[in-house]
Amino acid sequence: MSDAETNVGSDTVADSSARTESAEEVTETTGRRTVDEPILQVDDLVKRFGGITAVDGASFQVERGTITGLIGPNGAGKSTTFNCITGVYTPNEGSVVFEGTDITGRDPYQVANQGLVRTFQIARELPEMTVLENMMLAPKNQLGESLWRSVAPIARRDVVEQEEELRERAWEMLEFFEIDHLAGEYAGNLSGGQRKLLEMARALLTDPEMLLLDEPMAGVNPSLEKKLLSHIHELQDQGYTFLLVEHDMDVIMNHCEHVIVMHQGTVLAEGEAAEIKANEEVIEAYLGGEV
Amino acid sequence: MSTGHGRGRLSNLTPQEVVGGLLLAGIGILVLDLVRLVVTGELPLGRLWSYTWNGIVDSLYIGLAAIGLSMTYSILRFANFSHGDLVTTGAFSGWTVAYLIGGLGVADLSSRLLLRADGGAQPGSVGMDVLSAPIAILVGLVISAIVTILVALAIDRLVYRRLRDAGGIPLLIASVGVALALRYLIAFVYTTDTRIVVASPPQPELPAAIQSVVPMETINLHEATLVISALALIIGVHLLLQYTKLGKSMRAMSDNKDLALITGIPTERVIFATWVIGSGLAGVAGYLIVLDRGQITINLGWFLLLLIFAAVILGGIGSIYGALAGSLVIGLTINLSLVWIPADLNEIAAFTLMILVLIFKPDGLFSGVETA
Amino acid sequence: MSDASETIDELRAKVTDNDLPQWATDLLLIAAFVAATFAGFAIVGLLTGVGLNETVGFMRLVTFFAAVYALVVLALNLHWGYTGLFNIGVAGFMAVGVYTMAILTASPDGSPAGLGLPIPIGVIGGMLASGLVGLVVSLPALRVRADYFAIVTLGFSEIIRLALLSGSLRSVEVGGTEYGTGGGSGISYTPVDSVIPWLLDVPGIGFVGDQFFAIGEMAGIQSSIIQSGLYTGVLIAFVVLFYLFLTRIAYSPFGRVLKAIREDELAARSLGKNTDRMKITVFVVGCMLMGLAGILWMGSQSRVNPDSFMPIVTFYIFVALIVGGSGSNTGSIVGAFAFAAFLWQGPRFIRSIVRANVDVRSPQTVYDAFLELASGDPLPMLGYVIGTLDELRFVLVGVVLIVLMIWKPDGLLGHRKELAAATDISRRPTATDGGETDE
Amino acid sequence: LDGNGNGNGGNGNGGNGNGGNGNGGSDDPDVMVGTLLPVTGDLGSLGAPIRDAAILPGSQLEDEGVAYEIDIREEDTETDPQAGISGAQALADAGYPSVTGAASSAVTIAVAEDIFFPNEVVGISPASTSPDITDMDGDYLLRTAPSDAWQGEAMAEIAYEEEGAETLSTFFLNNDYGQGLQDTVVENFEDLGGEVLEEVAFEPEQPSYDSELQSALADDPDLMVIVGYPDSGEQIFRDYYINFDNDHTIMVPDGLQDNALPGNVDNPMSNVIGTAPSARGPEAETFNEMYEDTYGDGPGVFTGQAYDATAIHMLAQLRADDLSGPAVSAEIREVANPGGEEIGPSNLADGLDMAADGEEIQYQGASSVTNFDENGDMEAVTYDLFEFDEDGYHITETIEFES
Amino acid sequence: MALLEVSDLDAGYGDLQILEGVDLDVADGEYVTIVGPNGAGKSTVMKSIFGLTEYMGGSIVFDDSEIHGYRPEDIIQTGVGYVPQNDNVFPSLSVIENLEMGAYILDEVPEDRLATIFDRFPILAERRDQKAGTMSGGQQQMLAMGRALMLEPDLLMLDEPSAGLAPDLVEDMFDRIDEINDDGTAVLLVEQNAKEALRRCDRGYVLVQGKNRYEDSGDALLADDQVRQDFLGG
Ligand SMILES: Nc1ncnc2c1ncn2[C@@H]1O[C@H](COP(=O)(O)OP(=O)(O)OP(=O)(O)O)[C@@H](O)[C@H]1O
Ligand SMILES: Nc1ncnc2c1ncn2[C@@H]1O[C@H](COP(=O)(O)OP(=O)(O)OP(=O)(O)O)[C@@H](O)[C@H]1O
Ligand SMILES: [Mg+2]
Ligand SMILES: [Mg+2]
Repeated sequence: MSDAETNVGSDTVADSSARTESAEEVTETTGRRTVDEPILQVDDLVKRFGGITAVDGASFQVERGTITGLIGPNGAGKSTTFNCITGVYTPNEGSVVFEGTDITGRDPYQVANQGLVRTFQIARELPEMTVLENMMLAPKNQLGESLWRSVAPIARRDVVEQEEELRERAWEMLEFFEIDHLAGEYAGNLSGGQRKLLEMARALLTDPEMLLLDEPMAGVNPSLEKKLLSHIHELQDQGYTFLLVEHDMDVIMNHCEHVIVMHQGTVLAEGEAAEIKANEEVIEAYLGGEV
Repeated sequence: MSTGHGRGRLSNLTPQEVVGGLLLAGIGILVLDLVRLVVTGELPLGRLWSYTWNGIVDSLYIGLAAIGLSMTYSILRFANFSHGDLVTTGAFSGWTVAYLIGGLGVADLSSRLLLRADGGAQPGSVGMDVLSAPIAILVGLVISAIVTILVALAIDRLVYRRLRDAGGIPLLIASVGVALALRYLIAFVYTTDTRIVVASPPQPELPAAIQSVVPMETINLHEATLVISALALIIGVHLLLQYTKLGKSMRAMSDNKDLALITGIPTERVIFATWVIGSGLAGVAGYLIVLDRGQITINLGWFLLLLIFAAVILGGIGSIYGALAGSLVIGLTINLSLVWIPADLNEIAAFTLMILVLIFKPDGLFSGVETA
Repeated sequence: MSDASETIDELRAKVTDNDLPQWATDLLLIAAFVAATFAGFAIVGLLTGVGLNETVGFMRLVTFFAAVYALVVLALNLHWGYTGLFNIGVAGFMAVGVYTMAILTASPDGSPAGLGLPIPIGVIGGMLASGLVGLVVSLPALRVRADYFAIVTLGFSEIIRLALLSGSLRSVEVGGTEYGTGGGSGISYTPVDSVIPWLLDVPGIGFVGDQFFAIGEMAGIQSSIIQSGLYTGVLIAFVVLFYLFLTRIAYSPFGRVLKAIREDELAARSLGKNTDRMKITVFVVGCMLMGLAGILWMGSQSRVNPDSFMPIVTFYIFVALIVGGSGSNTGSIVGAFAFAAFLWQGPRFIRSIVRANVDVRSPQTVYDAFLELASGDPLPMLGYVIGTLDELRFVLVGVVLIVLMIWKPDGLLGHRKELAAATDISRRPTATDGGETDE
Repeated sequence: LDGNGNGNGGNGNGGNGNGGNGNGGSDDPDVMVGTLLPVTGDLGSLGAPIRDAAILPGSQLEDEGVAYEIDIREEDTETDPQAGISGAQALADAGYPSVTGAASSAVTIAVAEDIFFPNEVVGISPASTSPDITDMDGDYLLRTAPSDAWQGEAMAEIAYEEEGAETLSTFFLNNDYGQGLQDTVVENFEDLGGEVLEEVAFEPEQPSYDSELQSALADDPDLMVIVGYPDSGEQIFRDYYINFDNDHTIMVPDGLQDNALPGNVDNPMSNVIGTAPSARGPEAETFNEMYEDTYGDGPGVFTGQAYDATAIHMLAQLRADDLSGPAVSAEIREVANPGGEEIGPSNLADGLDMAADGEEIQYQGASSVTNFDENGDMEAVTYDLFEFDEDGYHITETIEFES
Repeated sequence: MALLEVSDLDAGYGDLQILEGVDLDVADGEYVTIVGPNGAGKSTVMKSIFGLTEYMGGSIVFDDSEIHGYRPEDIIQTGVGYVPQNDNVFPSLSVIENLEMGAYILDEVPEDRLATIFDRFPILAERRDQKAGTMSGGQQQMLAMGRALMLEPDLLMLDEPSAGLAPDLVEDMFDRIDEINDDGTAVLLVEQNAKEALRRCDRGYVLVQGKNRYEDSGDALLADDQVRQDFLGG
């Protein structure tokens, strides 16, 4: 089980500037790869709870470097799909392929270590730890996460050295999200919006390939929302991929290149925002008379 | 505290199923073996009956106590480690009153008041059995409930009410504090001595009609009193919760206390009712246990507590029928296991069963079944 | 209790004025707290005529209990304070360690017989056995819901105790020799503190030891106190080792993940942490430390029986942890000491004071005491209270727990910010420190 | 009900005329004896009178106005080895070279190994009868109670020869006392030609003994031996009388010799017989009177032994003129074993003077002539045979043993 | 004559003051909406009316009596129904039991009201024995509203009833509220779906940082450029 922790080609101590470079590389080379190889491929996903089939054969894919929206009526199975992808639930049927690796049924930590990291609808900050501790938790492959390295006299030197590097990266990320002034604060004392920022910053510090965001804008006021969206676009430019669940049509229509609509556990429609807006079935099932 | 919850990973079904399968297979084998033992005559039917009967008696008093524990667990949302000492409180207060009344003019006031802490007022000389002193024993029963209720309400007012919103673990720890303080205050008054306070139970012969149905020749009237009182109380609580608003408002409160408040449910009154029912039953349980065993000790409830917890957890927290079913399982396990293992291992069997069931069904046997 | 907490606050203010690293100020804090307490006891004891030997013996006993409690509390703090594992089966894991050690070291001619192995092997074997049992327990226990975890661990500890007590395992004949647990009478073995005479025979150490005895004799202190004081010294050395070990864990990425598990396990998993493995690791390590602590505790006696591992023992340890403040290793030690000095042995010291000054005889019952009180003689009541002090002590423990939960749920040391990182993350390093990153 | 400091202050004792005692200081005691006996716990009800007897020499001598500063300090073992050890540790730390105690064999063995031997404190147990104690260091652990090696023999003989039992089951407390005695009963009964059917151990203070009794009586033995203490014994006999026909003969040893038993059990217990070391020393009468005058009740089991233990400690200490364990240990047999003036409860005060002057004395006690062999055991003992009725036990016969 | 009149209300949590001098009134049968950014204190206003916050000053008059200091069950008695923002059904109780809880303070369950509610929300009659926790989000909102209607309150307070609902259900929800208001019940509504809410209501308040910012008829607020710009997303 433990071997699975080693993740695919990501350098732990790469700082964010290095990240930018490699991201550019990817965008350069992916002109071709985006077409043949989506970063995330979900096939015929089925998840049942007792008699309820929450997800009923959903299939879709997410292209590298895009911001993709996932929408659908209440109970359509969006959150359940997220949970199946990230290993919180094991799907009854179907497969999830991430970056060419089948990750179906893997444990959440394995999925995260593959470079697929999520945030939660209700932010899951670690309240009795400071913002910086929250951040320092995130990076992968920390030497000091082995008990003996943390304790053994000589091995610990490497741990300390790595910690100093991580600390610097964490500060930079906090600066990027403009919450560095809160570094020493307990995360539990943050406001709702700050928590959302912290959670996203923390997820990014794991050096993921792709982020799954569950209703990142819910309960966020408009000015903060604007800021978050501009961060997301900035990160997209650096090469990250986003899949986000959102009920706010403005966000979906104005910021997502691609939209997936779920209904009763299956994918009802898929396409550009404008296409979706005009799709009769979607209007019927989800948008109602509005818009 | 966040141990293991929220994982929701169901991929681990396999080991659970394995354990569940093994458990069922084990029980199946034991049942078959029981049949074999009875058929071959290695286990006389009378012995089997007496194990079963003892199991039923044990499960009744465990059940009485378990109802209260389960109710406070789901409504006040904490594991109440002082519940066992409410059982003890009922035993001491009830029997003190029984002695005061029953021993009037026979024994010294001090011996009666302190339940023989000085060794005087021997149970036989005071006539402490249901035939010699029926009134005293009945009054004691009522008082055991009343005093325990008053004590529980006082503790709630002094301790738990101040911690209403503090979360489960601080409340649990505070309840350990309450348990210690209560038990040793009792010890301060009554001493730590274990002693017998009930005279030999009258054992009249059973009518022939009953003898032909059950393999019993005589009936221990103290056990009979226990069984009848316990059944009456359980049925009474069932009716109370089924046919009054109380039962529903308790469930509503255990679902969501704030919502209950704005729906107009007087939550403090529901908590009051919870303590009254829960601690009243616990007090009576303590009193009846002493009636059956004869012996009283300050550790009475504390030593019983883990079995009560096992019953509640087996049944699934929050369901009083679950708690009763769990008590039956525990009571029968500790007695019927004697068919195969020596008596000093029977509690091990009960705890092992509890742990195995939890692996197999992490929410208890009857999770989802509601309180009343 | 609030007095103690004020004292601690003052002490902290004093010792944190300078710029020492946190561990150093913490050690100073502990030392100052202990010294202040002992000075208080000595003054009170000598002024009230308790006598030198009794006072010193009392302090020795307090130190002993403080040390053994500190060992277990530190181990428990790893489980509960850091990782949030509400383990209330501590007594059971201690029992496994002690019994394994006993069986390994007991004389082959004893009854029940042992293997007669040397003490160090017994100690290591005991730790391994506790760890192994911890592993077995962790597999089902970590699977169940949070509040059930507690009951499962308690159930396991009772299973262990009842099994040790049971007649079935009392003696098992293997190759003509009766091995086993000895049932209710327990098993006798070579006590761990027999290393003291052996140590005293080692030239260098022996010389130091002799100085202690010489000083003791000069001061008129019984050699029995010095003798047992030396073993207490060994225990203190172990407390320091435990503290260093656990503090290293606390200030490390490993400790950070443990805290994250306590706060929100799913969040930690979703960040790529294999929390299952770490929980099992930390549970097993904690159990090994509990086993070792049990060995050092009970090991100063030559016999152990299952009564020493009643569930209540676990709750004492919890009280000590809570008094100090869970989640902090320094708090664990302070809590263990405060528990031993004020809650556990303090009442007995009061008894010594009363006995040294008043000739009290306890009436048989509280009723008699009240009668005498009513007739104007308070002494019998005092006698009764002194006589039942052991029971009243539990009342005190209970009340302190309740009061702490209501007014100071974070314990004496309060809510400390102990940042889990192997380097200082309380401030941003200045630009020169950060030179290694290429901005 | 814990031990109570008695005589600690020692105000009334006035003169310390004999400066012979190296300590010199005017308030330093000449005699320091600790008592380490169970006043609570399983043995609490038997232990309290034993404790009373153990401190009796102190108050007796105080009343008689002897010129020695006598310091007797009590510790309670709670019938628990753990508590016993801390009590003993406290006594050793406070410098008591002599201890009267402990009572239960389990506690005595633990205390001896952990405190008496390493700290060279002399312990004389008035009530521990386990045969295992014979093999322990006889210089620092002695007893005025007889070894159960004899009682086991006596019980087996009575069962087989007088009661005519051919089969027997034992039901015994799961500790040193219970196991030790049951082993010797079984061994002797089998040697005599009887058959032992079941050997069932029980735990103290259980809520019920039904199932244990079931298995002990499963094969319907002619006689059942129950070894235990009253706190558990009450419950055992209660359960027995409720669930079984009382037609078995039951035999109990000293541990269950308690006058309150039939009343507490609420049964006359007429099918129960028992054996116990008798307290028929040369000065038993004097002791009994003195005890009754002081405490109101008559003396109980092992009270004479306790008085003797404390008295011997006192004599040995004065004769040694040194309050250290080794010195006291060397004098124990000098003052107790034959040779010299006979001293007993009646002339204890004179005995102290003679001992302090180094004269030859031999103590002849309340319980026996108290002659110690090299193991620290009594050289000869007598046993009482008793029966129960609703008021308690009464003695029917006496048997003598000599090693 | 106002049914509810809140004047100069100060309230908060613990020591933390959230509301500073809030004024608000609702007339008999009126439909009033409160909008405002996150954390403005909209929910806090409603909770304060129910005495669930730390009161720090001001007055709350309902039906001519000062209800500050009343216990929640007494406030319900005076004729206020309240559907909170989150967690507003008892998940382990059935639909019918949830509704019965709504009538807790009455001696008997009023069958006619039950019938009216079933009329208005037929899905509830259909699912009367289903556990509330297993209903969909929209159905749970209806159930919560139905429970609050059991006592036929004079004033119904709804905290974001459309939150988390899919767009088609949102529409439906607003229609139901209109119906209830048409039957004569005064409605006080908090909504993040501000445009729709303001379009339908009689009068609206804009609350910012615990203080009144604007107050006007719904249409007027909708027409106000400043309000549109700052609070309605343009
Ligand atoms: N743990 C569970 N047990 C039983 N049913 C569940 C569970 N989780 C989800 N469901 C059911 O599965 C269906 C899909 O739920 P899901 O949470 O995925 O919806 P969603 O699309 O995220 O809706 P929303 O927009 O309201 O969040 C719902 O009918 C829900 O009741
Ligand atoms: N229980 C509480 N304890 C402390 N502060 C609280 C509590 N509930 C709310 N707050 C704070 O009070 C302020 C107002 O909260 P309120 O819930 O009234 O906002 P709102 O206007 O309803 O926002 P939303 O539109 O997000 O529901 C916020 O800053 C919030 O953080
Ligand atoms: Mg969702
Ligand atoms: Mg709100």
